[in-house]
Amino acid sequence: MSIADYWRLEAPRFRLEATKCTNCDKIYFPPKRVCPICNNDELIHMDLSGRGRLITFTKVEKPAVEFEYMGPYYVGIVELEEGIRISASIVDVAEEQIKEGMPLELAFRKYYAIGDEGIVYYGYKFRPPL
Amino acid sequence: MSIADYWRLEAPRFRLEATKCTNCDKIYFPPKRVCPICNNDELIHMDLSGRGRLITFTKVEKPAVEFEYMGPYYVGIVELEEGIRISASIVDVAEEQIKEGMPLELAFRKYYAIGDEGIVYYGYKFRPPL
Amino acid sequence: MNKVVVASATMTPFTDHYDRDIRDLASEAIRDIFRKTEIERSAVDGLVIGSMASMSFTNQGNLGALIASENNLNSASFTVEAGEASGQAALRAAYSLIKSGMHETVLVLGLEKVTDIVKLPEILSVVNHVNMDSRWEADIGLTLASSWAMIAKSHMSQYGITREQIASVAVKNHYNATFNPFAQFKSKLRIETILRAPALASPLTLFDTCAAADGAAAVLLTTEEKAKSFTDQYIHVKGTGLAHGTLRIAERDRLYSIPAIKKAAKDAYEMAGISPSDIDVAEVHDSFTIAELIALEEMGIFEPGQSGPATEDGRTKKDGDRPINTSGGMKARGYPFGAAGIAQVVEIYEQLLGIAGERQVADANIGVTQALAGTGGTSVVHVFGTA
Amino acid sequence: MNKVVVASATMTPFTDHYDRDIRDLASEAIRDIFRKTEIERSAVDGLVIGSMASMSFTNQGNLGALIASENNLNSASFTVEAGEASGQAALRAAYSLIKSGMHETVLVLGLEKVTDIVKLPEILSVVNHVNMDSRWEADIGLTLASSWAMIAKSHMSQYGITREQIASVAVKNHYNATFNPFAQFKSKLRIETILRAPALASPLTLFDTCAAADGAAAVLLTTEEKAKSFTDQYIHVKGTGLAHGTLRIAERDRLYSIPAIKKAAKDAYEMAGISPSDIDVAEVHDSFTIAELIALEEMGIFEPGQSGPATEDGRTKKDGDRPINTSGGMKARGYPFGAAGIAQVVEIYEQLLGIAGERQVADANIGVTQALAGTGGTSVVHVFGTA
Ligand SMILES: [Zn+2]
Ligand SMILES: [Zn+2]
Repeated sequence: MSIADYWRLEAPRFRLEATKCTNCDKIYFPPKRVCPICNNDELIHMDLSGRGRLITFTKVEKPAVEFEYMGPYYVGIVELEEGIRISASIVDVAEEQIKEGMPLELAFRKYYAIGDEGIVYYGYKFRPPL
Repeated sequence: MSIADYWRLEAPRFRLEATKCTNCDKIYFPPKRVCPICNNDELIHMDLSGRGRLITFTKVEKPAVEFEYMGPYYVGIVELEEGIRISASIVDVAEEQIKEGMPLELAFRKYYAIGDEGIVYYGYKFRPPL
Repeated sequence: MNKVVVASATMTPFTDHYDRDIRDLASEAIRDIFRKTEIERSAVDGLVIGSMASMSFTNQGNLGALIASENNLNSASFTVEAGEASGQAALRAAYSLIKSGMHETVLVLGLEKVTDIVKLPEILSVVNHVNMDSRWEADIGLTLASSWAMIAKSHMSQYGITREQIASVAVKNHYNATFNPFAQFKSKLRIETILRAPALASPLTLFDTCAAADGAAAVLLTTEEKAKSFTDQYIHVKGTGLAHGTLRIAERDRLYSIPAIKKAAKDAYEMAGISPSDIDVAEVHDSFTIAELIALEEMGIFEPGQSGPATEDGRTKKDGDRPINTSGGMKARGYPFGAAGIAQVVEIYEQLLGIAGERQVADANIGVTQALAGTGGTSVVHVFGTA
Repeated sequence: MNKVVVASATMTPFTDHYDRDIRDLASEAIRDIFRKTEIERSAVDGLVIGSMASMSFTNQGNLGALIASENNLNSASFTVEAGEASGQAALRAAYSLIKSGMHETVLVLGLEKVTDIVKLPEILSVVNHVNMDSRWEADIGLTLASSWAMIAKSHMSQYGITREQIASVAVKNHYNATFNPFAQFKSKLRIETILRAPALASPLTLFDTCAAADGAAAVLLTTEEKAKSFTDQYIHVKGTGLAHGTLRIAERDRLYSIPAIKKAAKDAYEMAGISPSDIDVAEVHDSFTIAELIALEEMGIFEPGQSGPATEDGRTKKDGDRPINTSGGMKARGYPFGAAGIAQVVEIYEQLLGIAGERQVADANIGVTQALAGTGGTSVVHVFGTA
């Protein structure tokens, strides 16, 4: 992930900004610039709720190099209220607490640091509602 | 270039070790394990002389990232006494001194440092005979 | 039109070749093709390389030009990449080059030098970013292992299969590999060993997946007419299929199913005019144990939910009634990504010609290979036959 | 057999698209194909991606699966890589997929997102390691620029051409690009500006080569029969050739010559049944000014040593008698590696159909594209015709 890429990804990564086709109303997250169903590129921005429930999960015991600093961590598939499913890290949750179907909400956390400049990337994760 | 790769390249990089096909006598530098002319894999090692002359050259004013530390430097094509032509950096030579046809000999120098460990790679360059 | 055949096949051992680079591996596979085959180098007019990530692993691109010129081949060449399915995708491209009449004889070289990267987490990063949606899953923290773990949970819950049934894939593939001299692991593996191995992503452990390996595998594709001029040892390429699914696992409706496999298999079977019951032997994608179970179901070799019990019952062993991964598969034969898809063809070539030695399956006339990128981005299926 | 035609063509602007990622660029090119062309998405059954180094530049592999699924294409896909010649090599692979009968309609998408790497020396490292012999030239300290510089010296000394004649390639391509709305640089360039620019590798300066750029270009290949069902705007693919030379510049007998270009051109011309004098317009590889001069000689458009004087005399301008790189070429239209080979086809498509606007060449019936990886590892040549 590069600095330019990170900048482009700020809105969706920081606040789950999706795009919606003005023609067929389909919501895209990750956002798209062109609707591949109707070939329309008049897509409007909309923020997703950030509330959802856990569909499935597992614990990453052998992370790739970027996430080694985290040690083992949970990842899962979250279904948002809008019906959209996304992959995410699940945080602030204990082994005995995490279960399929549990409610979750958006959390804003560190992803990883990379490059000579040691730039730190942040974005969405999910946690149990406070 | 990785550590394992560097280890494999030590002999050719450090002392111009070539391989010679025991069947057709063709000399390969960079060395090969299989002679593609006679499909023979009985190749023997032999060190090249390290003496030759400069066929052509230029000055690299915009190095790739690995060689940026060197600033501008000369590279050229060297024809060794054995008739083999190789590409190399030309060192210890002044702007007014470097010319096509000049005699050269093997020099052992730093290539570049890379990776988290900052390992420094070394190998052949060429210089005017002392 | 020309019938396309596989007229020679070979591979290097798959293992950590610390003493060999990508050129050495390629040269050794090519050497073996010309030793085994009565054909001149000059007759090989095409070279397709299947390689997944040579820039990431070895910092060398344009392998086609490099390998053609380093090996004295007068062959037009390019590299095909389709993630972990690169080898099988290269085979498909090579098939089309011959079928179109553009080339008569094409060497397909699967090639990957992985272990110059020593640290496993760095290798994992490459594999994840090639095969997953890098921005929206790999960069978020998902790994291929965690994706397969969630698929395994879904499959277990949907069909009631057991953890032991999943592990039995690895046990079976290690058993098969004990008969393969080119395999990375020739030792048997016990269910308990797999279950007690260090966790990878629950419910999967380290022994549910492959080790890092380097290697090359090569097959010679040509027309039947040309093949007859130099050998009687050839098999037919009867069908090919390639299909896709979303790279984002979050978007799959049913995690226990991988539609790309079903579609690729359907297309390949239709082209070959076969049905799944005609398959005598198959090499399928088993980068993770669970992947093999799902592949067998999507390919119609077993009904949904039945591949776990069938594997546990030994039906997919080399001496079972539906032999699968007789080579040992990626799990035990070894898994140098781009090379693996071509090694699958090497195994089917030997099986259909009856030269697979101790691994030989009786009356093998139809063989199938199946590859997968990630958890379903690309799947490629090929059907081969003795006639 | 089926005749293969190009039935649509488009490209994004080539520039530093800081606000677009590789997916955006792909989607915009695909959108434009479907806006320009009366064909359903579902009819596009194949997708070949030409991309040089997507893992190195953007850390995403398996672009075929990603782009097919993100753009709702039901198209079997893989990526073709042949260094800087990736786009043209992808075209060749797509041609074979149709000619073989495996696909009816294939989208060929050239794609490269380069500028997420901001530092030029890091981009240079990728380009050098993809296209040169990485171990024995790039890792030793040679760069593509230094290799081209030594080639330029050899060519000047062999044929007595001048430094100004080499620079006139850039002047001409910038002039042509002033008529191209999609070009990266639409401003004229003077000989003096090139000669006084910062040195790159003597005798070449920074203005003898291209700037970093991102972009996508797409062409739709199909059978003539299918094309007729939805458009009358198509051109024929009449010939294709791909050939190699050693990646190590040190091993070339005659630096002023690039045999891979000559062989690829010869094969493509023979297949098309044309001779160099039949060529009305050509897009050739001009990553460095000297490359265009040598290409024109190896392709037989000028005699050896004559392309420099011819360029200086204006004969290769869009309004000259041998128009070359009417698009502005890589030098001025822009050079996102894998996309550039497809952008060449976009230009020829417009020229042969007479829709090239201000860039239009009179009576253009035969057009040629030529790509090169490095200084001669791979060259690819295609011939197109109005009939
Ligand atoms: Zn829409
Ligand atoms: Zn020999």
